[in-house]
Amino acid sequence: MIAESISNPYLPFKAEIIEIRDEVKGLRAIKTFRLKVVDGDRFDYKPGHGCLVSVFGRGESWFTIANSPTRPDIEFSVLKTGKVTTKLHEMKVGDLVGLRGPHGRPFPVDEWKGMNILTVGGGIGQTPLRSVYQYVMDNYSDYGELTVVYGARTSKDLVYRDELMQMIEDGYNVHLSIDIPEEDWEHFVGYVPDNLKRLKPEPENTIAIICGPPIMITISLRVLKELGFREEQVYTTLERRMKCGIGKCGRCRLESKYVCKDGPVFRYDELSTLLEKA
Amino acid sequence: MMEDFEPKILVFACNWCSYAGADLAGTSRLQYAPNVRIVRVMCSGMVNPAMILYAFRKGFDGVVVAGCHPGDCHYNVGNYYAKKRIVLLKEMLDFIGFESDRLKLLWASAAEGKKFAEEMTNFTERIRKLGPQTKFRG
Amino acid sequence: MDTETEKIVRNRVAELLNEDVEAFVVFVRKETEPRERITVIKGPEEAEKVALSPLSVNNTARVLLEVVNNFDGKVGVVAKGCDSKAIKGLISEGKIEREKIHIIGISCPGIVDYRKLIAFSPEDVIFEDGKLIIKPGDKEIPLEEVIHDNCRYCRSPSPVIYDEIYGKAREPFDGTDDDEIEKLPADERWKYWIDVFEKCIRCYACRSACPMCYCTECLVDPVNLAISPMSTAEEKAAYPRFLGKTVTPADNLFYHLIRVFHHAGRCADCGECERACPMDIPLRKLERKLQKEIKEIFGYEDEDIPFLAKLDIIPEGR
Amino acid sequence: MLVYEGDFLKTVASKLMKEGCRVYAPSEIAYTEINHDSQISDVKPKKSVKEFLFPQNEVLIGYGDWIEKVPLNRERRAVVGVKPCDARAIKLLDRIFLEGFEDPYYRARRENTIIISSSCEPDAYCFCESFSSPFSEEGADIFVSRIDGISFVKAVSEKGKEVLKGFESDLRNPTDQEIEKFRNEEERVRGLFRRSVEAEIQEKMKEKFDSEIWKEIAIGCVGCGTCTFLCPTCFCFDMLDEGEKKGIRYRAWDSCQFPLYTLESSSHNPRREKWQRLRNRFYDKFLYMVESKGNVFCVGCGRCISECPAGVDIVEVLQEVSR
Repeated sequence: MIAESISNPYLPFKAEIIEIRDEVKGLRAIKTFRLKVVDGDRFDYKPGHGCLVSVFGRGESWFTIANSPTRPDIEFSVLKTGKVTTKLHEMKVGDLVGLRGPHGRPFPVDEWKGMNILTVGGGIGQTPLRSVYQYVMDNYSDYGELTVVYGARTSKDLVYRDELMQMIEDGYNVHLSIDIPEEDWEHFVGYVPDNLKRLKPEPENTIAIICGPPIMITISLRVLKELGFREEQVYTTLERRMKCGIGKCGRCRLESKYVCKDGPVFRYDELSTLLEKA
Repeated sequence: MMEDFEPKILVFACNWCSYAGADLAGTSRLQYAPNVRIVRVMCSGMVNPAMILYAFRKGFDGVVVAGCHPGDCHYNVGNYYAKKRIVLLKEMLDFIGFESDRLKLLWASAAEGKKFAEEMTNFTERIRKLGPQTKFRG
Repeated sequence: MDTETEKIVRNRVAELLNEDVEAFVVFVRKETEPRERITVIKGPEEAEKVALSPLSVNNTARVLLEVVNNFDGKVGVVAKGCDSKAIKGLISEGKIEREKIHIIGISCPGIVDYRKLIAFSPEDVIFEDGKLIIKPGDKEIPLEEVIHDNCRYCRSPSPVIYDEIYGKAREPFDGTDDDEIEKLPADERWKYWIDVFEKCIRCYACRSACPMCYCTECLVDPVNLAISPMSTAEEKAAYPRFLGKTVTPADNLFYHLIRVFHHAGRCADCGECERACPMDIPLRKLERKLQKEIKEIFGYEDEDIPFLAKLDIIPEGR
Repeated sequence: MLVYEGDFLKTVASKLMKEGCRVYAPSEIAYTEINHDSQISDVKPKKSVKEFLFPQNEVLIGYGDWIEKVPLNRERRAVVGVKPCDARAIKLLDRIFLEGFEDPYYRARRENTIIISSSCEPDAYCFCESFSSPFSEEGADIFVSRIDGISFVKAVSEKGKEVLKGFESDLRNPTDQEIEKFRNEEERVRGLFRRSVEAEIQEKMKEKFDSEIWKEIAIGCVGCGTCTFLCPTCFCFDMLDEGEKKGIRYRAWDSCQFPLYTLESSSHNPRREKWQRLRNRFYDKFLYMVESKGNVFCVGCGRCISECPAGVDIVEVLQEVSR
């Protein structure tokens, strides 16, 4: 089946859900799915790569892979928002889904060797960043200092909350924030860019990766620039509505670039030359 | 071939009268065609022509919209809307050459379990004579 | 719609723009072919662009509805008979406020089907100052021959609602709306429509061009367009998909039946759907049949109350 | 270039039909199937030839519990009398569907469809001369030009050479006069064009991106998909599933003119306004595609002008941009 999938990029290969974790509950529920490829070997990917998860009868959706290739299996964190994701949220361990990918251009993690890594995330945007920081943690000798800045509306909306708390306990540089004050919250209260302003990360030899809601990205970028970051030091991953995932169907096009093929990872100087503001 | 044909029939039954009528037919153990599938709707007035065509597209051979008797609508006028729609839809279906007999508007109150069962049997027979619906089947 | 009327309208548009009208929905001439398009002008100095001729084909009501709320003040519109019918419909449905618009009504002699003009060699079609002359060889072809088919069935060439009115209307049609298709046996009718809708490419030009098709979300769209950040996942997931994007003749017919059905008692008879259709599908046949039945069964025709809202016209025994 | 005495289109169509190949030729609406060579007409069909390689609906996967069927269409077909603009568009579509990830559905159809193009004369809407010529052989397997009772025939691709193998005895080299005649005819037809656009307009477009003209042009636009569906080079598609438990996953033409095209589930829509979508069509064809593929994705067939319900005119728009 794998061989056929390679020659026909529209055919997904079979993957089994082996674990489901509730990350966030309520209206904007988020679940993390751990998948195992059934018919063939696990595929190779890099942090930032995306995959199309396909549920026959509903359609396909694009998700960036949430864990590092250095960790076992493939994980996706899915925000319940539409047809496919609602169905995914109803699924159980043992159910089968289709997987097409990995597609797109990942983070150039090899180029970043020896540099400090700063991830700035908001809400579900933490997903691709998790892949990055896990990768950096697992190859810690290759990289400089790792800083994780992450925020969400409330403490209940934080994805990978327990994991991040554990990281804090283990001594990692993790800075959490929530938008609205809460009792028992020991970390920063305010928006992610405000947290950045407070933390004042050093631009010297640092790569910053931002991912989150568009407004958060814009303001965070402004803050980073004020702190002395150049656009070439800042990366982001973009999301557009996607269908084919292989650079054909056209809807994820950002002018001459396909988000699914030339992205989803973009360096900021590549985006600032666009006519249409994304 | 025709003898083997078991028509598939979809009924949109209004919550207040016809669904209760169908229920009564069931609880009074009245026999009617087993090919009937009932969808409960809040009012016959909410049955959109697209829902009817969709049923045909999904392979149903006949569609019944069942509501309260005129004047008895729980929402006062819902069944009048239904009537307008069905009368016109039947005309349009005729115009495009589709057997409009496959669509029926039925008034059945909560007490008319017997009537409901009889109508279903009659309608099933009518559809059986018309044969399988292939025109809209997707 | 002669050059004389064009001049009067041009002057009136300029005058009104100097007075309390903020913008005007008008026709302007195209540069490269004998055709006109709709635009919105905002100053009296732009009024000289205003065109009015047998090639002012499109329905201005659609553009009026789109732009009317972009302006605080009054918006003017040049409206032919059918355009005014659409405007009247939109007013009665609460989409446009009567006080917000100024209608220059144009009694319409019928409009030319530009697709019929393509049949002539471009040299033989002369279009100057709003005057259209078709002269292949020595003999001039009367405009009546290239008029849009729909205009031949026009029952209200004169505006039904206006603030001022100019021009000379054609004779209103008062024949029957019976269609020869009705006389065919059912199987042949079905075959006719299936053949016709085989051509449909579902570009939705009919829907987009129609002044009465103003819904933000359409029943035949596979996903819901009218969503907000507050829409829940279940809402979006449960949005019914009556039709996908399959273009089988039966599915195309499904779409067109539903579309026509949504115009029960509301159709402005302007024929924009048919005119917009790139595949020349006779969509007006469906619309006219529906209007005819509404008149015959319910006795409803061009009333101020929308058809669906009128409940004292339910016939007995049907 | 070889010469055939008589109408080569008819001859080759008859021969292909005899071989059991389905043959299609222009008619008013589309390239439709013919069963006799007399049915070949010279009209420019409203639908372009792209539907033979990239049909409006194409089933990708038939599914039940899992993938059950992957239908690749390998039926042998020939389209004769294809307009040179349509044929040229195929070359552009190749760049989308065959470069990078190869599209197997497109490939299967492409390999089994013979495109026999025929030179033509422009109508009131044509402007192919701005990019190429009505005597262009690009994208065709065989190019035919019928002038004064004789046909100039050229096999352009390997597939075309294969077809011509059966005709060796009937084809001969042209005389000098005939070559002259061909040149003259080409010259004459070039003079018939009424419309032209500036193809090297990219820099101007970059300047005009935020111009108010787009809003003005969009006023009349109804926002339908006619221009994109009829365009021979528009290739955007949607993928949908039909059937909950058992059904098909298919692709269908989609259009950047529809608001649903870019609408994201979060309700964010990068091109929410009609004028943004209208602008996108022109920028895509004349700027973005030049940047990414090096080609203007317009072949000048004029369909989007003649069929536009609102009279939006790509030639006028580009003139406005270059002003």
